[in-house]
Amino acid sequence: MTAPVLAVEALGKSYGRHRVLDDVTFRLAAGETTALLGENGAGKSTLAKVLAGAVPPDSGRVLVDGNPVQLSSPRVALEHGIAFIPQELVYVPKLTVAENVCLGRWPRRAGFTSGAALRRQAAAEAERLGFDLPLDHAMDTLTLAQQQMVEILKALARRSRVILLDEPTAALSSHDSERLLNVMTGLAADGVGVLYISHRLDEVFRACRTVHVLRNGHLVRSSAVADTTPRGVIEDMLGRSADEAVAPTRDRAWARPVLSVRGYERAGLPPLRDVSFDVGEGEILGLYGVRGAGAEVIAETLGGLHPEVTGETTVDGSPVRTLRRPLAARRAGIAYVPADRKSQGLALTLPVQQSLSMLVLRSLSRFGVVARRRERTVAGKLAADVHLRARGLGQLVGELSGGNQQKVLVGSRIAMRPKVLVLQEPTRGVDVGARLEIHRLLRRLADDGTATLLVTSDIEEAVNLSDRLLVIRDGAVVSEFPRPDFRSQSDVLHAAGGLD
Amino acid sequence: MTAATPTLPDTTPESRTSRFALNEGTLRGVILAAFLVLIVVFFSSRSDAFFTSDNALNILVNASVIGIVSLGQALTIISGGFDLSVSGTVPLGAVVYALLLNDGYGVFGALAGVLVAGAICGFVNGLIVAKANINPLIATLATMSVTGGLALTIADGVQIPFDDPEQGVLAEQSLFGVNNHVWILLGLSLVVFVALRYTVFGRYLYTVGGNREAARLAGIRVDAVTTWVYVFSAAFASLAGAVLASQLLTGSGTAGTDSGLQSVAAVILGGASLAGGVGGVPGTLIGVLILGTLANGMAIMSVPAFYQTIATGVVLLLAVGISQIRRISRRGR
Amino acid sequence: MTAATPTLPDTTPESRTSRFALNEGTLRGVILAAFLVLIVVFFSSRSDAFFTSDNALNILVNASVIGIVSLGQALTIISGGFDLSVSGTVPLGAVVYALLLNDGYGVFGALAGVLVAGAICGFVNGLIVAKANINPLIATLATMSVTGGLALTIADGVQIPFDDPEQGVLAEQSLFGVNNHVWILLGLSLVVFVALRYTVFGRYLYTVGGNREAARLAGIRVDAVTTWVYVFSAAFASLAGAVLASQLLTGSGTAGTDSGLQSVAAVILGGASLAGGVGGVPGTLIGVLILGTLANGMAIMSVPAFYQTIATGVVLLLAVGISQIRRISRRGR
Amino acid sequence: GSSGGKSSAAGDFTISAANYTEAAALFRVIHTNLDDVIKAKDTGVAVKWYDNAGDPAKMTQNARLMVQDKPDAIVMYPVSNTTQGIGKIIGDSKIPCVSVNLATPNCAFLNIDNRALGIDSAKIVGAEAKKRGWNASNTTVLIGQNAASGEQVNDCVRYFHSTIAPILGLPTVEPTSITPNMTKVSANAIQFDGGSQLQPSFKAVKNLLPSIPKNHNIILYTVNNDSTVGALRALQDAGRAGNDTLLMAGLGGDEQGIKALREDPRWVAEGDIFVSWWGQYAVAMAQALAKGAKPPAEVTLLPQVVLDKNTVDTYHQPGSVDVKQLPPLVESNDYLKQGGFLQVVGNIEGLK
Ligand SMILES: Nc1ncnc2c1ncn2[C@@H]1O[C@H](COP(=O)(O)OP(=O)(O)OP(=O)(O)O)[C@@H](O)[C@H]1O
Ligand SMILES: Nc1ncnc2c1ncn2[C@@H]1O[C@H](COP(=O)(O)OP(=O)(O)OP(=O)(O)O)[C@@H](O)[C@H]1O
Ligand SMILES: [Mg+2]
Ligand SMILES: [Mg+2]
Repeated sequence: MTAPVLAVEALGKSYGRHRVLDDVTFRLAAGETTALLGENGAGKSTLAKVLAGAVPPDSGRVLVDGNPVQLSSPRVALEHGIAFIPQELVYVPKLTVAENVCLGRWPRRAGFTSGAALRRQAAAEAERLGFDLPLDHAMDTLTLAQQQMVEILKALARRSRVILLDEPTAALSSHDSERLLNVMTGLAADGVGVLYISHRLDEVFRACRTVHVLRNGHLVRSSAVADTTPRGVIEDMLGRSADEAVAPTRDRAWARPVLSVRGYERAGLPPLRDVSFDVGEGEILGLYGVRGAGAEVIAETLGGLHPEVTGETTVDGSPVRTLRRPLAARRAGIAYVPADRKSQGLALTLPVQQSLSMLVLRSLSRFGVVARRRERTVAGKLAADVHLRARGLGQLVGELSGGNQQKVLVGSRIAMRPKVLVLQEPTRGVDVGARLEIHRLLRRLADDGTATLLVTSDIEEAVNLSDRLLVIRDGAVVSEFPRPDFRSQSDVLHAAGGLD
Repeated sequence: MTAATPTLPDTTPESRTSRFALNEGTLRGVILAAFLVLIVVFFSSRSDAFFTSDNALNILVNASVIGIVSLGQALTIISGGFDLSVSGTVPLGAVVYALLLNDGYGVFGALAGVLVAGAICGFVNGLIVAKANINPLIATLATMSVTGGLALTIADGVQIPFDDPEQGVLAEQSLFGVNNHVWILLGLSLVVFVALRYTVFGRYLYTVGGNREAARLAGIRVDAVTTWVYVFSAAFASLAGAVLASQLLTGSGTAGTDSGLQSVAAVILGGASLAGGVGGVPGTLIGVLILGTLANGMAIMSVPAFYQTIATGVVLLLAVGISQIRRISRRGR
Repeated sequence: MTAATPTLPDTTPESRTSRFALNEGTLRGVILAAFLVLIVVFFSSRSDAFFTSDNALNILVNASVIGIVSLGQALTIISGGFDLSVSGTVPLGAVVYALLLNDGYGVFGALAGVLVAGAICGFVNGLIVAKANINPLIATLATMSVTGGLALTIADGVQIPFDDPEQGVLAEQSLFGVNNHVWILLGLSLVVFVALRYTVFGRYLYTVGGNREAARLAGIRVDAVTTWVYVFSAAFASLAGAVLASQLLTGSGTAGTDSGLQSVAAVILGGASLAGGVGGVPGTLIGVLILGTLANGMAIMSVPAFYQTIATGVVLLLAVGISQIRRISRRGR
Repeated sequence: GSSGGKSSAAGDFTISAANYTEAAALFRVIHTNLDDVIKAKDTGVAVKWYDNAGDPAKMTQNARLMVQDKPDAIVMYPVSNTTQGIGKIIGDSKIPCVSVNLATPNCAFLNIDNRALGIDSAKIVGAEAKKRGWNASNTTVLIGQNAASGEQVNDCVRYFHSTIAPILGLPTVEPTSITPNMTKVSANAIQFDGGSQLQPSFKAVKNLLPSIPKNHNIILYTVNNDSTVGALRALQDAGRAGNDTLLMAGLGGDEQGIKALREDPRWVAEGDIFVSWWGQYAVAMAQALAKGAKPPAEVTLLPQVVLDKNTVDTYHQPGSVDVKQLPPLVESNDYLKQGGFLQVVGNIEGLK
């Protein structure tokens, strides 16, 4: 038997006294697609980072083709043919897409390089993998999903022997995810070893051959996908039997509208065309559209990020004069969960407690002085509500795993007890267990009367959680699905234009 | 898909350990303080004149002008900014103070005038940085030129000695034989410490410094917070100018022009990050004291002039380097 | 589920035009250049002595020391760093140059020595910033002290006049009556321009400055790139010191000590961002020229000294402000 | 010289002058006093001013601009010993030039005698200290230099030390071996760098004070009165400035110095260099040069005298710093008469 292309033996890693990886041993064969699963904070990203040379392990060995190697830096890992897409996007904002795709691999001749050759190279890679991206745009003008696609292209374009993908589909629509999974299958057929980290079990069960499960830094299962079931995997992740999935109740009758949007128009890209809708008291309204259709612009507008959008907004019967800035949205009683937690949502230098209380600090203070006990209580409650896994409320947000950061973000907005809750990708990177908990939490808030607008690229989330689902296409509302369920999925996708 | 039970093993928001465990910032502060102690021990072993209460006061007296400036600088740096203009505001404060004293406004009247003058400069800085969105380094480099030039213009290029040499009360010793301006420094330190730790404003500062965009999306008035920060910084610098004038019994348009870089050095040495969102009063004070003690100790030891300059640089590097050793290298910037 | 079609709706039609449209940086450069022209027109209307070829050369001659320093500074700033230590390296270069000349090494020998001395300083800076991971501002503030002190020590605190006053060849006029050091500035500008635009090293620089972590993950030797940047910056500064010494026919340990802030101002004025990843040679040169023209014009108009200081600050603000007007205000920093 | 600058009336004698810095009173008066005289009297002189701002690079720029003015003469107050370069620029232009305080190649040199000031001041202070019984067992001499301004300027403090040390029986040190880098001159003498400024002097002395034995008397002398006053503030703060434990000599003859000499028992001598008149002497010298006078090879002396408490009113109006009369011309500067400007200005002892 030939040596696996990548293997680790007895890997260990600690942050301070916190053991993040403990005695992890596994192997990845050429042409194998393997899934790495685990709850938020289980250590998946850490393992991937160790394999990518981005983080040094404390103990254990890494072997490439059976030979022990020191992956002392990403450069060394790349030289061994290991490419990596990190969970948190890492790109150069001011450079163009083409330059980001070819980062570190500029076409060169005697130290010189040329912009035209670079663009040709990037275009060729994009063409080969079937990605259509605005190659000449600066990276920071792209949407999150586009940026994710660039990152994927960047890694794939390296023609590596091993590719580590850390939740690449968390921010992608099902169309893009599907595309990626196909590319992955193609890569495996060509002998590339793929390590795939995801919280989307359906993807894993469709695209991967083997599965590894991490729990609290221990590898608790390694088996062929065929030998297990989603339920079994979830039990491995949690370390106990999982609850039965409860379809969210939506027995409420249609109630009076809390949020009314009338005639939203936007000339720029993506445009909006006469978008109007209501969200009732206690209703969760889903907006679904393919990337660039305009759904996210609607959410951002309600969050106060698009002063250029015209139209009328009414909250609780009183018109909102202007949504020129986020503060105005907050004052109108709208809480907004932005899509990109790292650049828009969280200050990574703050402790968990202060991040959770960020929006309600005024109400937790007297004469400008924060009542720290009350703050602690409130933050503790929120942390429990969102099922946060942290070492304590004093831990810095930047030290949390990606999924847990997301929970902090959602928690900080829920803290407002808003009349209107606008969510963009609320469970981006959150594990299955916690995802369901967040769904329940959102449902509970709705039952208490919160009007919720949900914008998600995850079709499953959209149909499961929404009381009503609007499909946005080319900036306009094209159809409405009252009470969608999993059977509506393909209809929704059709309406959105993703299946043409 | 199946659901998990709501209780997860270590969802422990109440975990007791974290309150007592050293976090990175505190640890850094402890290391720096140890470094300061090391310097003190070294100089004490070299000179009998060093480790005396008189000399301790000496160091404090010398450090208090830059200390007051550094408190304000700490605010700007924590908020992700930078205030070089204090190099002009300190002399401006000194000149205005001397003028007002000589015009018979009394110490309190003159102080009020100085604070107002400083606040105005700071307000302008704040507007430029927050509203015109100009990089704070270049903005305050420019306003440093303006305020410095103003100081010289007001003084018409000459020094303004206090008409009544008895009016240097800010520099006089009072309670426990400690100079008034040292009390001012301590008082302000306490105020800023409390403000940073326990007030909404302090929280906003750290949030804005940690991630401006996230702060804005959270509905924090980022512009207002930023403007206030510069107002405070300039008011502190202006006050420091009044202290300096009181020490010299003269308002000089050229005194204190090195306070910009000096205060930035002290604040960063004290553990703040130029990226914003990190830093605090204890660290800043330690930073100020390290620099002050070093200057004092070397002068007492009669270290030749140029070697003092070199040694200051080396020790600065050592201090920052040592306090960084334990730092996780994970994030680049 | 089946695969999606590759064409996505939001691949904006404008993406094609962007190659021909003015990008943000170029636009900014054009505005700044226009501003420079405005200044020139203003001074020309005020004084006949201003708009002459002699005076143009004058401005260039005065600007070339800070221009050479600024080219190096641009490299550090683009790479996301900062080099204040040039304030010490310029005098060090000047002193070393004078010493070597007087020791009979000839102009080329002395220049080689100066470049080596500078490169060593820069290498140390680079190690401190890249390996010890110390914030460049504080690191180079410290090494500024060290190199500045070294310059004074080497010169023993006095100036070192050239034994042979004919050895100021770097400052003499040659081709077209233009001074040699102006040619040096122009030559270096061209080299740096090409390096930034068309070489792999240049791309590395923008990448490291734009996002250090992304560069590291892409397998770029971030530490090596960073170190090289500081080596170049210090070598340029050291060379600028030799030019300054040639102008003065004397190596002075106290001349050029303001080049740190001056060069940073010029580079930022020229459109670079302190966050890194942005900036270039044309902007830097325009920045240097704006500052140089301003100083020259005001001196010719006999603007009183203090007003000159104030005016410099105001114009700096105007220049940065105007060039920023079109900037999209969407992101804070 | 060639035709005058544009700003002056036709037929005026035009001068381009660069001051050391306009940001310190000491130097600023050179400019303002001359302006006052020119404004008040019909002198036929027009001066265009530049500001070297204490910066060699700026000075070089100004030298070029002054040459570009094509004036009848140039007056330069250099900022440090980096004068070879400007000497070349000025020399190439063939414009007559006066260099004040620091020598510049191709320029005639107008200066005070720093060495004499230090020596004369030391004699007065030394005599007083000796009378009080100060000696090596109980005295520290504190001298304040300004390294950046070069050797000549610091001659005053070096020769002050070398003169006073033998008077009081302190360890002697060759003046030439007192370098800018030196802090500990001897067991009884400390040097600090006050940069000729108030605050840096205050700070420097504040820091080094503990190294002066508690029982020692202090003798303070620096390169200028700003520096001396800054040091004095630090001594006062530390309670080391008692009337019987401190003696000082000033240098400058400015308001603070003259006032202190009259009122402060510790301030026993003042090197009066009549700085506010330097502009007038420079103009007179420029005119004389333009008329073809040959200046002495070494130096043309500025008026100077070291005053003590008894002689202070010889040259100043009682109770004021206004100069009553200036010391008579001496051999090296007698030729300044040829310029004619001093006669217009008047009030030099023995000159009509
Ligand atoms: N730099 C760090 N300092 C301290 N602790 C860290 C650091 N990085 C990660 N951790 C901790 O390590 C643990 C594992 O994190 P990791 O990011 O590997 O989780 P994950 O399995 O990828 O989770 P997710 O599904 O949420 O992405 C978490 O408890 C996290 O808090
Ligand atoms: N080591 C590698 N790193 C990056 N890309 C690779 C590597 N090896 C192969 N590829 C590219 O990945 C792409 C996907 O593989 P391929 O084109 O063979 O897929 P396919 O079987 O044609 O499937 P489909 O086009 O339907 O997705 C190919 O363009 C291939 O060149
Ligand atoms: Mg992760
Ligand atoms: Mg294939």
